[in-house]
Formats: sequence, structure tokens, C-alpha cells
Amino acid sequence: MAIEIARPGKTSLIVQTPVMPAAGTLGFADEYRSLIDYASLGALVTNPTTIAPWRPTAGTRVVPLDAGVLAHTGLPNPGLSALVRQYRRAWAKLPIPVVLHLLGTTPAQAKRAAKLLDAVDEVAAVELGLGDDVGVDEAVALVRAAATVEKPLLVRLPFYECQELARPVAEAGADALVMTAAPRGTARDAEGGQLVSGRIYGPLIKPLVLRMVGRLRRELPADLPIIGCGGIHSPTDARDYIEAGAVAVQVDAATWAQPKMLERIARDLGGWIATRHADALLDEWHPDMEPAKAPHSRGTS
Amino acid sequence: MAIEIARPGKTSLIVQTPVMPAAGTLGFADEYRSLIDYASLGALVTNPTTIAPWRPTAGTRVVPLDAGVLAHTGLPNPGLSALVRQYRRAWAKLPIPVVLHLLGTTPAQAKRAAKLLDAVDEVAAVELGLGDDVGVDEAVALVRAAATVEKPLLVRLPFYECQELARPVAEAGADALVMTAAPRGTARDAEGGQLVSGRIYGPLIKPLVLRMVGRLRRELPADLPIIGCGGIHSPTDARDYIEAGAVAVQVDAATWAQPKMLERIARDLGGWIATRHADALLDEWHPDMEPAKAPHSRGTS
Amino acid sequence: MRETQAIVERIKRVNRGYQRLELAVDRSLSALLPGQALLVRRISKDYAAEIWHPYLRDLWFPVDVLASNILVVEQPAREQFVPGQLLSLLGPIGKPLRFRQKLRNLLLLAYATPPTPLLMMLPPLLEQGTSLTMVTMGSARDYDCAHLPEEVEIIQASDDHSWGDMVMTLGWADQIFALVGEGPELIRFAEIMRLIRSRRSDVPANTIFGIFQRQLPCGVGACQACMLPVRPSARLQCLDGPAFDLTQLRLA
Amino acid sequence: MRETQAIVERIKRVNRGYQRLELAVDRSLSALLPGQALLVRRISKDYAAEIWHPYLRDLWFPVDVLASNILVVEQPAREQFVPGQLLSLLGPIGKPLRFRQKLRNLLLLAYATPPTPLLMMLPPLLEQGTSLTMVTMGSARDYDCAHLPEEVEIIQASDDHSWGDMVMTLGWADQIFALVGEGPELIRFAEIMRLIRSRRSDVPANTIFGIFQRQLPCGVGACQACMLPVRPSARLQCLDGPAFDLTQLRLA
Ligand SMILES: Cc1cc2nc3c(=O)[nH]c(=O)nc-3n(C[C@H](O)[C@H](O)[C@H](O)COP(=O)(O)OP(=O)(O)OC[C@H]3O[C@@H](n4cnc5c(N)ncnc54)[C@H](O)[C@@H]3O)c2cc1C
Ligand SMILES: Cc1cc2nc3c(=O)[nH]c(=O)nc-3n(C[C@H](O)[C@H](O)[C@H](O)COP(=O)(O)OP(=O)(O)OC[C@H]3O[C@@H](n4cnc5c(N)ncnc54)[C@H](O)[C@@H]3O)c2cc1C
Ligand SMILES: Cc1cc2nc3c(=O)[nH]c(=O)nc-3n(C[C@H](O)[C@H](O)[C@H](O)COP(=O)(O)O)c2cc1C
Ligand SMILES: Cc1cc2nc3c(=O)[nH]c(=O)nc-3n(C[C@H](O)[C@H](O)[C@H](O)COP(=O)(O)O)c2cc1C
Ligand code: FES
Ligand code: FES
Repeated sequence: MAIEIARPGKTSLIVQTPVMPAAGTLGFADEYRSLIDYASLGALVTNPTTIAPWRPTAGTRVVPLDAGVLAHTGLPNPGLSALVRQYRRAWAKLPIPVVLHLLGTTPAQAKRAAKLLDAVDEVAAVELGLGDDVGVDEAVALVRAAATVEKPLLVRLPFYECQELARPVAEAGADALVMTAAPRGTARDAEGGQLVSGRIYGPLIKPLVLRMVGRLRRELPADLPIIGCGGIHSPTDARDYIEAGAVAVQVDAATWAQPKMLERIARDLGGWIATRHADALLDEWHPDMEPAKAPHSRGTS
Repeated sequence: MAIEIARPGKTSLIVQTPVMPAAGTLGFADEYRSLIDYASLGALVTNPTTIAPWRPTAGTRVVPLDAGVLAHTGLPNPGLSALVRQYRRAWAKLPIPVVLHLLGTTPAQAKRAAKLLDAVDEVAAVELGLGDDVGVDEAVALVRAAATVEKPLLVRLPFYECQELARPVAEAGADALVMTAAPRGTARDAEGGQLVSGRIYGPLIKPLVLRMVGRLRRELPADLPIIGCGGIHSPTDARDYIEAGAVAVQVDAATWAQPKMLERIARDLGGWIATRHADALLDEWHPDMEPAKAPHSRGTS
Repeated sequence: MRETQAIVERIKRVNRGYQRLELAVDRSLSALLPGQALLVRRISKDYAAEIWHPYLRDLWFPVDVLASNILVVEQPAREQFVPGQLLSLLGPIGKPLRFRQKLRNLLLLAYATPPTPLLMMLPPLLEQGTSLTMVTMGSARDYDCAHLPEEVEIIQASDDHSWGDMVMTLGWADQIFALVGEGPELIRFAEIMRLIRSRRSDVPANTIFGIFQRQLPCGVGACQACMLPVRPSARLQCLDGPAFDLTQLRLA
Repeated sequence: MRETQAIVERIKRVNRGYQRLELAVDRSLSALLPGQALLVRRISKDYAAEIWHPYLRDLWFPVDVLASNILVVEQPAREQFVPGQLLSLLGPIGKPLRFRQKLRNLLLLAYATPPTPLLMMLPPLLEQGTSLTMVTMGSARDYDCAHLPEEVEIIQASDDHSWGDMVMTLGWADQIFALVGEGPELIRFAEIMRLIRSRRSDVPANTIFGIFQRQLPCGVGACQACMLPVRPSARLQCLDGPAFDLTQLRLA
């Protein structure tokens, strides 16, 4: 079953398997080529990018937590133009569409990025990442600016403001919502001994975000696709998001610990959704089975 | 070191050790008497109570999660008057002050509860619990009504709305803020097989709430005490909250798995803060040491 | 109710799916009676190395008391234990089962669950001359009973949960204890009650008990997560259970 | 870089604080060279029983290759392993250390860390006639070196991080590899550089290398959490490390 994210006057993003990596976890292109079969995934979502180059923060840090991790990198990237030059060939070779994650900095930069990316055929869609503490007005301005892109625009909502931003962002032109970015948190850095802040990953994030997806699915227009993202660590986790109303999921830090998990989830969900539509039993699909052969006629739904 | 939560025209709550249980985890009175030395704690915070009796939900549920748990009980309680009759003798026998947790239902009920509780000497303070999705106006009205109590009023903020509610709630008459209630989440019930919602407990909640405490400590008036609550599972976790600006902490579901942990944290923090004030080394206090003898003259700070 | 430590002393496989562990426990636990359980958590000597997964304690119903400080428990064989493993035990949890005086025929029903919580009562009841029948239903039929005392009559129900002599077995029983697993227990107990009512005209109070096996967060009556809809008012599995009169339960 | 499985075959205590594990590994890993590491995760046969604590993989620098499919690693004795334990390995991680041609005197510094990542190079360098000196500083002095090849000269620095012959040891070294632990590594490496500069006038490029041991989330250059402030532009420990020329590092 394919998912199409489309809007009149725009190109479509067609995702064959409703599973992709979350921005920030799988790199900019094919860094995981020796560990993951990219063809099993629905799309590649790149690491966050910006118009201007960003350098790593001085305090790059990884803090192990109980059943989780805090990470803070400063989201280094060489800036959008350099990045496109560096990776477009690798993107062209990937068997799946590339969704470029653009950090929301200013509306002017978002507009520039939109224009720049419309000229890059290797990018199939743009995902705009909204920062923490972005207000509704700023979010709307950023989304309006980014929505000038002719490709589909996904918008990733911050964890704490997800509920508040979802509707205004949708009305400002988002073609799909990604719920959510990893929540920010504070932990004691084993290295430096101080309290430091960063993104929090781990399985316990899942019940929190799953609830938001379920609630917002009931509140938002039914034709607005929601992509679930947060604490997915197993095929079951991913199915729960689909059942809560997400059309697709993004897997984040689980890939670091178990690279094969992303592929496993992708195969499971690809198979699950295909068989469900054919009225088959769940049991006929086992995550360790090879990917299902594509049906002869593969429609878009 | 004692902490005093006071306000002109009100009685004071004096907590000798900055560690107490979170409402909902330790019961209404001395349920843990055979496992925990209550004298080591700063206070008992009761399970949530209401004016009217509340019955358990039909779907009482406990869902194990990775390094955590979802719990949903419906917060059963016999209603405030019956409850006071049932437990006041047990409260009187406790060696520590009792903080009664009152669920915020309606301002009228909060006012009635305030009046009722002022007549109950065994209750030293009231903690008002604000529900999820309570708006700012409703929260303010509830706090104003509950603040008619002559005892100190602590207000426990819901997780998702903590940032938004903190200042209005403080201005409406809270003598201290408890940050936060356990976040609500959704998980698949192993028993029934459906997605169900409930409170989420586990160590990964800590970095999320710790960040809120740190941020709000910097934003709120310095004389407004913050009590940190969320994912505390070790003395180190508790110290992190104190360092982030909390005057005290509440320990939640860790007590279920390791009843002695609450006492251990209480001894550690009691000892830690006492020795810190005396310029002693941290190493002089070990969590397995017996509780420190009370200093001869114990002032309130 | 206390928190004590135990050590896994000996591990013996008893059948295809299960192993028995001998635990060296605090002597106070040798007074444990059938129906009472323990809340168990694996611990290590290094307290700082606390692992929070699994988060809640497991509920273990011992199957035997070997000596004043040795309890026997039965665990799935897939759970890995090694001799020397340290455990923290909270217990005893719950009230002992109450048997009729002059109990002649006792019927045990295990439906979609290993019958572990029923095993501790077998030797003492056999000794006092009670005739014991255990019916396994659904996936409980996969449990291999060869290691149980041979005086216990084991009946495997058929797929429709009936068995030969069903009316007689149900009618003759002075008392019935039922155990259910997998899926919503109130619904499962309701099925059991329908089954019994369909074959036995009178189902008096204090005859048919359901034994609950919910995961208990606190075990001391504090968290109220184990509350059960019993008449006249809700009761807690951890304090009042594990057995409740099924005629007094508000079933699903 | 591949994901492969390994089995713990044999466990041997080598001194008070450490044990060595022999791992049966995929043959491709026998080509691993000093400086290269593995990202390791304990796994069980039952994939559904995945445990997410610890969350990230551990970084293990093997200390020896015994046969085409046996790697040796050194682990703290307090870590519990049993023969038969399954591991998932990602690797090899990083680039082999690059030694000078005609390396005569190599100096190894271990500061507040067990010297494990330095051990694999010892036998081959000794064989080619290199003279090896290892200085332990701070808590690294607690590491018992008795099981290391006796040709390696071991010097314990004093509390102020100096040692007899310090000027000579530092001056004669053709190459220096330094290892730091506990606390901010950039600050520790800066201390090391100050120490060396204070006793040795010339510190040319490509002479003094710091070996980084950060915990690596991905190991493949994707997460960018292992980025280090190296001139002219930031580099990744997982792809370009673990060794970086300390004269090219923007130290804290
Ligand atoms: C995607 C999804 C699928 C679900 N599927 C099922 C299903 O198949 N079967 C099923 O049984 N459940 C299911 N649930 C759970 C059930 O729908 C939820 O409990 C309910 O929708 C409330 O969810 P909530 O997130 O709004 O909970 P919350 O807002 O956290 O509320 C928690 C509980 O408090 C109650 N509550 C809140 N305010 C009040 C009030 N003022 N007075 C009285 N009670 C109040 C709510 O009804 C709810 O039960 C599902 C939930 C989700 C998110
Ligand atoms: C209680 C507490 C104590 C702390 N103690 C220390 C300490 O002793 N030493 C120490 O080093 N750190 C410490 N920190 C961490 C440091 O203070 C935080 O990283 C910083 O305060 C930002 O925290 P935040 O929660 O606002 O982060 P967030 O709002 O999540 O911001 C994350 C990062 O993004 C940056 N950022 C946000 N917006 C922008 C923007 N528009 N442009 C550029 N950058 C931006 C912030 O500066 C921050 O570094 C502490 C944090 C807390 C909560
Ligand atoms: C508007 C804005 C501008 C930023 N500019 C820079 C920058 O120039 N350089 C940089 O290293 N980080 C910059 N940051 C990144 C932040 O410092 C922070 O690292 C980032 O939000 C991601 O943090 P994380 O790695 O903890 O997720 C900026 C962030 C925002 C929101
Ligand atoms: C205003 C309000 C009124 C409620 N009234 C009842 C009630 O009469 N009976 C009941 O069982 N629960 C009642 N609830 C409780 C909810 O159903 C829910 O169980 C409660 O918020 C706590 O859920 P938890 O156990 O998952 O934390 C009420 C909740 C709120 C906010
Ligand atoms: S388990 Fe907590 S009240 Fe029974
Ligand atoms: S560990 Fe992820 S980039 Fe190096």
C-alpha cells in the first residue's frame, strides 16, 4: 500500500512503506548503507539543515539515561547549498524518496530554502522542523514561508507545543504533520558533572506522543495526514501509531542501538498494512519474513 | 534543615526533610508502615481525594512499559468527609505532617473542601491537583477557591500545561508549586488488547520535568517554592532537582518497585543538605548510614 | 508484610515449559500459606546498579515450602536464572485461601493459564483426604502435569470447554477455585460462571472463587490499581485477595 | 562496517579489577587493527525480548586477535558475563592507528582510565623491535599491569603527574598516544599537552595523538554526536578517529 501526500498545484510524495527515519538519526544520505536496506524504507528523512552553515556546539554531549539517552549536537550542517552539492548524487542513487529536513529559523530563510529546494530534483519533499518555544505566530509565519515550495511540505511539531500548534500550522499550509520532535530535557552530564539540556530519546517517550497523536487525529481534519514519531522501538510500537490514526511513522534513536530494527519495522508495517487491506490474518506476516513481493497493480490510496 | 512553606495569615507547613511521596503512590495514610520509616520523610502527601466519593473506573489498568508503567485507577476515594473520619486517627499518629491532595473539580467544591479541611487539625497543608486540559481561567478559579484555606496551599501542575499555568496559578494564591503530575499517555493494554490511556511513570520522565523545573525556577519569583516531582528513582535524581532550584522533591512510582528507595532518598537528601550547610564533604554522608541525629537547635530557614 | 532478600539456591527443570527454583528466604516466609504470594524483583549487590526494567515486581505464588527457610517457586523455563541470583521479596501478599471444613471434593479450574497458584494446596489437601480434580481449559491444556502428585485427577477440557462427567464434577464439588489468564479476567471469569451455571442449578455463595493474578504495583493497599468490583464494595486484590467469591463479583 | 553476532566463549580473570573475554566472532573481524573498536550490545535469542537498558552500545577496543574468529576483550570484573552470552557487534569502528615507519620509541600515556585501548598494539610493536613505555597517571595507576608483556616499561607517575626521567621519556619518544578518562576529555587532553610542552620544546604535528573513547550513538557518521573540534574542520570520532593529532585539536 502506498501513501500519497499531495495537494493541488504541488508534486506528490509517494511513500511505498509507511516507515522512515526521524530527522537527525540516519544522517544526510546513505551513511547506514552497510547496515540497512534502504529499499525497505518508505523514504529517507535527512538530518536537520539550515540555509547558513551551523557548526557543532562546543558542548556536544551524549548522556546515557535509564532506558534512554540525551543527545545534544547543535545540529551541525554545511548550509543548504553546500549540502545539496555534497549529497545530491548520493540522493539520486537511493531507491527511495528523499525528504529534506529544514530547520525553521526565519521566514525569510525558509522562503529562500523553499526556492532553492524546488530546483533540486533529488529532493521529493521538505520537512520543516519547528523549534521549541516557537510561538503560534512565528510558527505560522515559518510554515507560510516554507509552503511556497512546490513539493509537499511536512511540518514536524515540537513535543511540548504539539497540541497548540497543530491546527494553526495545518491551516498555514502544512501538507502533513509529523508528531513530534524528540522532547528536550535536562540531565547530569557524566563528563562535566553539570546539568545539561538536549533531546531525550527512549521507549518511554512513546506513550506520551502516542496519546497526542490519538487526540489530535480526532480533532484535526481527517484528510490531513499525521506521521507519528516518538519512542518507536518495535513493530508493535509502530502499529500502535497506525492504529491511533497515523498514516506513517518515523523511527528515531532505536536505529542507533539496533540498526536492523528500522528495517524490521518497515517490513512488518509494509506487510501488515498490505495484508490488512486484503482481509488477511495478522499472523500471516512475520517480521522475519522477507519483504512481500509488490502486488501486480499497486494503486495509490 | 527545615523548609517552611508559609504566607502571612496562614499556618505554616514545616518539612524537616525535603522528600515526600507524590500523591497517588503511597496511599491515604500509613499503608506502607511495615516497609518505610515514616519519620525519615518530610511529609505524607495523600492519594487524591474529592468532595464526592469517586469509584474506581471500570477499566482499572496497569500496563507494563519498557522501564516504566502506565496506571489508571479512576482515583477512587470515599469522599472528603468520610475519608477524614476514616483516616484522621492514623494521621494523628504519623510522625510527619500530612498534606492532603485535593483534586480540582469545581471552584465551589474546592471552596467547600478548604472550609472542611481548616477544621481538620491532622491535616497540615492542602495540595490541589489540577487536571489535564484545565485551561488557565479554570485553573485560576480553582486555585482562588482552594486558597481560601487557612493552611498552606500547594498546587500540583499537570505535565503538559506546566509552563503555561505556573505563573497564573502562583498569582492566584498558590504557596508552592509541585511540578508536575505524571504525564498522561497511551499504551496497548496487554489484557484487553486496545489502546488505553493513563498516567505514565518511569525514570525517563525525569529529564523532561527536570528541564521544566530549571526553566521555571529562573522565570518565577524567587520566593515561590517549587517542589520537583517526576521520574525520581535515586538520590542522585533527587539532588538534581534540588540543584535545578526545587526546595523539595516528591518521589512517585519508584516506591512501588523499591519501597526502601524513598527512605534512602530522604536520608540522603536530609543528610546532604545538612552537611552542605555545615561545609562538610559530600562523602561524609552515605545513603546506607542511619539517619543523622537531629541537631540540638533546629531552626527553620 | 516485609521486604526481605532471597537467593536462588537450586534450579530444576520439571517439564518442557517450566523450572522450579529453590529460594533461600527469610524464615518469616515459611509461614506462607496457599493463596499467598510474593512480589519479586531481581537485585544485585551493587545498589547503585538498579535496573528499572522490568519496572514492577513480578507476582510469584510459591508452590511448596521445603524447610523453614526454603521456598519453591515455578517459573517458565525461558526465564533465565542462575544459582546465586539475589532477589528482593515483598510479602506475604494477600490472604490464605479458605477451605471448607470437611472438604471432600475440591475442583480446580485453570483456564488459559499455567495452574501455578493452585499447586501449593495440593499436598496438604491430599494428606487430609480431600479428593482433588483439576480441569485444564484452553491453553492451560499445554501445561504438562506429569510432575504433580498422581492422586490429583487431571482432566483436559475439550475445545468447547466441556469435559466428560462435567455435570457430575461440577455438582459434586464442595468448593471450586478458578484461575484465568490471557485477556480480560472479568470476562474470563464470567465465562467460567456461565459454564458452571449451565450445568449446576445452585451456585451458593462461598463456593466458587476466582483467584486473581493481576500485576500489583504496590502490594500494600496504597496505589489502588488492583481494585476489583466486588459487592457490596470494591476490594483490593493485594489486601483482600487473591480469591474472591465469583457470585459477589460484578462480572463484565 | 557490518552488524554481526558473537558468543562469549571463555572468561578469564586477569587481575583484581579486570577479566578477559574470548569472543567467537565473524571472520571478517579478524582483520581488525589496533585503534579499531566494536559497538557492542548484549542480545538474546528471543528478538522480542529486546531490553533497552543500557540504551546505547558499549565501545569495546579488543586487546588481541587469537585466531581467525576469536577476539579478546578486556572488561571490568564487576560486569557479569557467562559463557554462551550472545552479543551483537557493529564494526570495525574507526581507523587503525598510524605508526611512524621505523618507530623506535613509543610512549603511551593513560590518564585516569584503564589503558585497554592501548593494549592491542603491544605484541606486534614489540615484535618489530619498538621500545615501549607506558605511563599511568591519576587513577590509571590503580590498573594492575602484571599481565602485560614484561618488555613494556611501566611507569607510575606521581600525584603531580610527573615522573623520573620525564624529560628524557618525553623527548626520546618518536610518537606518543594518550588516553584520558573521567571528566571532560578536552580539558584532560589540554592538561596532557601542557605537561608535554612544559618538558619538551618541539611538539611537531603527527607526533602526539589523543585517543578518544566517547560513547558513540550510531558509529556510522549519521548522528553527529561524536563530532570533535579538529582543525581545519570538525571531524567524527566514529569515522575519522579514535586518534586525533592533539596539535590540531581545539582544546578546552
Ligand atoms: C488512539 C487511541 C485509541 C484508543 N482506543 C481505545 C479502544 O479501542 N478501547 C478503549 O477502551 N479505549 C481506547 N482508547 C482509550 C480511550 O479512548 C481514552 O481513555 C479516552 O479517549 C480518553 O483519552 P484521553 O487521552 O482524552 O484521556 P485523558 O484526557 O487523559 O482522560 C483520562 C480519563 O479521564 C476521563 N476524564 C477526563 N475528564 C473527565 C471529567 N471531567 N469527568 C470524568 N472523567 C473525565 C476520560 O474519560 C478518560 O477516561 C484509545 C485511546 C487512543 C488515544
Ligand atoms: C537547572 C539547570 C542547571 C544547569 N546548569 C548548567 C551548568 O552548570 N553548566 C552548563 O553548562 N549548563 C547548565 N545547564 C544547561 C544550560 O543552562 C542549558 O542548556 C541552557 O540553559 C538552555 O536550556 P534550555 O532548557 O532553555 O534549552 P533549550 O531551550 O532546549 O535550548 C537548547 C539549546 O539551544 C540553544 N538555543 C535555543 N534557541 C536558540 C536560538 N534562537 N539561537 C541559538 N541557540 C538557541 C540554547 O542556548 C540551548 O543551548 C543547566 C540547565 C538547567 C535546566
Ligand atoms: C534560531 C536558532 C539559531 C541557531 N543558530 C545556531 C548556530 O548558529 N550555531 C549552532 O551551533 N547552533 C545554532 N542553534 C542550535 C542550538 O544551539 C541548538 O543546538 C539546536 O537547537 C539543537 O540542539 P540539540 O542538538 O540539543 O538538538 C540555533 C538554534 C536556533 C533555534
Ligand atoms: C472533573 C472530573 C470528574 C471526574 N469524575 C469521576 C467520577 O465521578 N468517578 C470516577 O470514577 N472518575 C471520575 N473522574 C476521574 C477520571 O475518570 C480519571 O480516571 C481521573 O482523571 C484519573 O485518571 P487516572 O486514574 O488515569 O489518573 C473525574 C475526573 C475529572 C477531571
Ligand atoms: S497493588 Fe497497590 S493497592 Fe493493591
Ligand atoms: S557516532 Fe554518530 S556520527 Fe559518530
